[in-house]
Amino acid sequence: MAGRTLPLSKRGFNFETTMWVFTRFTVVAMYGLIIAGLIGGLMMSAKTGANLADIFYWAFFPNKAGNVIGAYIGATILAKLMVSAFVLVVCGHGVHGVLEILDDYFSAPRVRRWSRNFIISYAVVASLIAMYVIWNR
Amino acid sequence: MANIHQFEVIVVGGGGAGLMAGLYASKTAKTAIISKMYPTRSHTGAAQGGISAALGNYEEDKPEWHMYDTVKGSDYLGDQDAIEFMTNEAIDAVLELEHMGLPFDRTPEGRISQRPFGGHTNNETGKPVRRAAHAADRTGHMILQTLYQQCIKNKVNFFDEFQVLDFIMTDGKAAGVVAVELSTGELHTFHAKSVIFATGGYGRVFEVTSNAYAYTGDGPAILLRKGIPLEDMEFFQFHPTGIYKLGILITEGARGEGAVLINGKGERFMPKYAPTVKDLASRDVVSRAIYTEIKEGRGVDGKNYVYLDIRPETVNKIAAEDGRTNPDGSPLRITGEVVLQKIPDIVDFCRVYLGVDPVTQLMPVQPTAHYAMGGIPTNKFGEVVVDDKGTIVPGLFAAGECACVSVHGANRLGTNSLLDIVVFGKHAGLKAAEYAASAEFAKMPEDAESASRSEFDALRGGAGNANVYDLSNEMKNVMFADVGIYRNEKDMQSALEKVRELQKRFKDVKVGDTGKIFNTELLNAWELGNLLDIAEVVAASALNRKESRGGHSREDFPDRDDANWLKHTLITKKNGKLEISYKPVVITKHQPKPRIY
Amino acid sequence: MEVTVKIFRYNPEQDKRGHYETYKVEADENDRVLDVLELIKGHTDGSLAFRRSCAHGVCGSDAMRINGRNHLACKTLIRDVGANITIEPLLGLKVAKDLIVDMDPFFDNYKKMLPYMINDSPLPADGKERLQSPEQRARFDESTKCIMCAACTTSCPSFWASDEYYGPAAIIAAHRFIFDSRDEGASERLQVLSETDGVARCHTAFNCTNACPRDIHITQAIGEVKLAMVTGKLD
Amino acid sequence: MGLNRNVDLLTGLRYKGQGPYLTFILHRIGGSALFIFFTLYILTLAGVEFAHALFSNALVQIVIVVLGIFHAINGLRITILDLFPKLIQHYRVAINIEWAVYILICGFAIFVVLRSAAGG
Ligand SMILES: Cc1cc2nc3c(=O)[nH]c(=O)nc-3n(C[C@H](O)[C@H](O)[C@H](O)COP(=O)(O)OP(=O)(O)OC[C@H]3O[C@@H](n4cnc5c(N)ncnc54)[C@H](O)[C@@H]3O)c2cc1C
Ligand code: HEM
Ligand code: SF4
Ligand code: F3S
Ligand code: FES
Repeated sequence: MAGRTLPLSKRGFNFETTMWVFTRFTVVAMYGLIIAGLIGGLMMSAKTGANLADIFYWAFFPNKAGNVIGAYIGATILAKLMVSAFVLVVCGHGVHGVLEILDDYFSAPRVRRWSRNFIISYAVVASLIAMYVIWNR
Repeated sequence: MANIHQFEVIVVGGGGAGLMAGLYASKTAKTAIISKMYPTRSHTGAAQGGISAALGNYEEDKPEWHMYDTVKGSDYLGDQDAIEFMTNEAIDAVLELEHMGLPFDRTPEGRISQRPFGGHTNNETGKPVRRAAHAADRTGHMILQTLYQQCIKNKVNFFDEFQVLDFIMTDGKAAGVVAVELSTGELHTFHAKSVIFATGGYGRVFEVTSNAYAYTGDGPAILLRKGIPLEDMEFFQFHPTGIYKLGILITEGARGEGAVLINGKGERFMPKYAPTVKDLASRDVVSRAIYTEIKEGRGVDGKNYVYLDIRPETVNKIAAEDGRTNPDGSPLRITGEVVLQKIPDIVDFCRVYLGVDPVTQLMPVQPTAHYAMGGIPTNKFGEVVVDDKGTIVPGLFAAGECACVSVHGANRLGTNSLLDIVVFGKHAGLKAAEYAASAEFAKMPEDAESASRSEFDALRGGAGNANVYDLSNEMKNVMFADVGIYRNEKDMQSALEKVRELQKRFKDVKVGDTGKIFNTELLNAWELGNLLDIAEVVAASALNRKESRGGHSREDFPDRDDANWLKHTLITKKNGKLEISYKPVVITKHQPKPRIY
Repeated sequence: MEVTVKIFRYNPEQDKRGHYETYKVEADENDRVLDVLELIKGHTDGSLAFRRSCAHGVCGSDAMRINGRNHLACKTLIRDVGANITIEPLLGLKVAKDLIVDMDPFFDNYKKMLPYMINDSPLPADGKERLQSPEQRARFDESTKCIMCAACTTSCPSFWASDEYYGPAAIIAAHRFIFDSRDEGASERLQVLSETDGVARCHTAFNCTNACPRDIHITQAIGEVKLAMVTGKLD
Repeated sequence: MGLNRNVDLLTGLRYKGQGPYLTFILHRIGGSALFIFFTLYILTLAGVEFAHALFSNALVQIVIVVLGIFHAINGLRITILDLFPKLIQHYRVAINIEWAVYILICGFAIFVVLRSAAGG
């Protein structure tokens, strides 16, 4: 009566399963990045003397001019990398989340194909814009 | 007509017996199962305790002992050739269920677990033996599910929610059935070579019953109207432990796990009535004991119930007194967790319906109408036998609770019914397919549906104001009070008259719903007609049998009378009149002797 | 006590859409909602249609919406729901008449799960039972309790959205076999369940678990199936 | 034959699914809101004026905070339970803890937003 384990090809590990894992993975990643961001923010608040609340505020609501984070983005390559990672992860997560919702309501194969195409194009366009902005400022 | 179907074998009923029959018949013949409910809703699913087979997984056990116990349990009215056949097939039947995937509970060695049950004994020591193979307290549910699953696997045809109304016979041979499709109200004709009835019991003729609303005796009533006799209808089993007032069953398995019965004075009373096996005596004995306690004023608060006690402290105390042991020989000891694990559903019922927690409180119980020993007479291959000479109706079969083989005689042992449906369901299926392979389709009359249609029209067009609900309650009350556990001439006579009066009033019944789609009012009325026919037959058979035997206990004839009554009753209805004849009991190995537990 | 019961009525042969009707009946607080329905059918309006059989919560016939939530009418007592009761048919299945819904899609989804033992290996040489330890048996005990009443599936928001979703009851049926040590069909079932209309449609809304009259931890079972797809572990 | 099976949104929302169902609904609303927020975020980064104006509105900010934080905390709960299905049995406890944490964090965040709105 030994333990039973199915090989990878036989356990139904397909697109849906992958995305399920991906969503859980992005949760961990997002929390990781948020915590890293907060620590970074805290360190910066120590440097700039800005208070904690300001840091939180500017971290989550971008401001075109005089944005603390905006300024911070330009600061180091590391920060740029982190923000890019965050945007990509959020984009993947959010975009798939919307796909989930669409899949719930529309089950005709044709509609599902279209929602998938739409969602993927959205992800690509949004990521491109974000990457361009982050790396060109 | 448009709705005509043709199958070689038609099974009426999707319970354990019907599914088993359908499964086996479909291996070689074109088969369909017709059921008035989705098959998984059949009452087999309510069976709790277990299915018996002398597997001997805990302790020594033999099919011969199982046979003897069944014969004795039947109060020597069971046909011993059929009983021997069944108990010999039991082991393979249970193993086959396991191979089909049935999730039996397990012993530490990984084998099928078994528990003691009323009337199952080691013939040498007289002590209870563990013979009931079980899956928690939902063995019947698992059997039903497993068989339904096998039918899906084997692509058996189902007509779900089709209610059979009529059986068609041409030149004394089965030709098919007529059924109504509940979702449309359309009639359908099913042309067949073999027809197997497996419609279950008719406990709904009684007020307090463990039986489902669907237990309205459709099969036996349909055949009775076709002039086919019914056998041993006076024998109806009252299960000792039904939940007070509701009749919901508390399995004998509870007593198998050590629970005991307590009267209103807080005394354990079963040792008085069955010194050896005590609370595990067979059902008729325990039901009568409870009733006697109540009659003599020892019910709880002077009411008509007693307590069932499975609180670990009581069980452990009494098990020590009785010297009961676990399979490994250590003294029997239980805890609250054991109760929860062994009878989870019972605990749930008590909590939901009574607000009582069996682990810490007493369960109020009273005997409840439970099982029809009588029914459509068959031989051990499920062929319907119409007289004492073994004459069969070609192409007509019956199996399960609606049939009377007779393996249960005057009193069924717990767990033998699930065995009955599996074993005889299978053989009825095999025989029906075998018959179909060689027979031609009997001719279907031009308008086979006319009889059913006029029955329905009569109900819809009824003149009077008789109310189905009230008529049915009146019938149930009188049957439970006067043709119940204890019976006597005077009460049964008046019950019979009452039932006949109800039959007259039933002619005036008015069904208000004139629609076709799911006209449940019409169907309930039709079912009441069946119940009344069955009630009449039960009362008349009981009145006729002037002795006490098994489930049939008469105050005016308290003893068993082998000289005059060691025979089966056959009752037929010809031109509105009941006629009774008899059939000898098959006795092979065990001569009747007094029945003491 | 007097109980006021508001019941959804729909007669397909006359009505274009459903309406509610209110009845007042005398009932005991320990009566089942089913008893009240029987009483109304018996005395007030015989045409009221609903399914029932066992009357004690083991056959799965009478799942319906009672006071806005799925229950078995025979397992719900008046004392649990109070003197004002609203009874409606299950959601997400076609209403055929009054409280009766079309169950066919539900059973069709069940059948897609290959709900039967798959094991082509030879039987034990002694012809006896396949061995299974009590622990292995306990692994899938929960999901064997299902009576296919559909209370879970018809409470699931994903199923409301589209009946292509197999639904929690079907997943429970699959779970029953996937984790049975004697079964060899887990792979096929997982492949089916990993499709878009499989477990991916479950967003752990827990309505199913709350609706289940057999107290099956449905969401947990679905979670176990999801994880089995990722890890392949079946114990 | 028969009534259509469609369950409209309102009927669905009226189903008495209790706490856990509510978290599902809020999670979904939160996720959708965050998705819109994310779109706007990108547009803001790209310098689109209208998106930026929206962001400066305190009300919008509060909506985002309320929904977004709920989504994040509930999402963490979902993830933990998903990865350890044995824990799902205790979902009611988990959800209670989640609410407690949520109210704390959300309260703080609203305070921050209001303070900035008042001060900025
Ligand atoms: C509460 C309870 C507990 C029990 N516990 C045990 C136990 O522990 N051990 C044991 O051995 N026995 C037990 N029994 C007895 C046993 O369960 C039944 O006798 C047995 O299951 C009957 O099976 P069946 O196939 O004959 O009938 P059922 O399973 O009831 O099937 C009847 C079928 O016939 C169909 N039907 C009926 N009328 C029509 C019609 N007119 N047209 C079409 N279809 C129709 C129904 O839809 C149903 O599918 C118990 C019984 C009860 C009530
Ligand atoms: C720390 C932050 C976040 C966490 C922990 C988180 C967690 C989760 C989880 C676990 C799910 C899956 C729910 C399920 O399958 O039932 C989910 C779904 C979703 N998430 Fe997030 N998420 C976060 C941030 C975001 C962001 C930033 C967005 C938007 C861009 C987003 C959009 C969505 C959407 C649209 C869904 C689908 C909702 C649904 O199916 O009902 N999430 N989230
Ligand atoms: S899982 Fe529970 S609610 Fe769902 S069908 Fe089975 S018994 Fe009913
Ligand atoms: S309600 Fe539905 S979403 Fe999942 S947890 Fe139950 S199946
Ligand atoms: S009538 Fe059987 S579950 Fe309610």
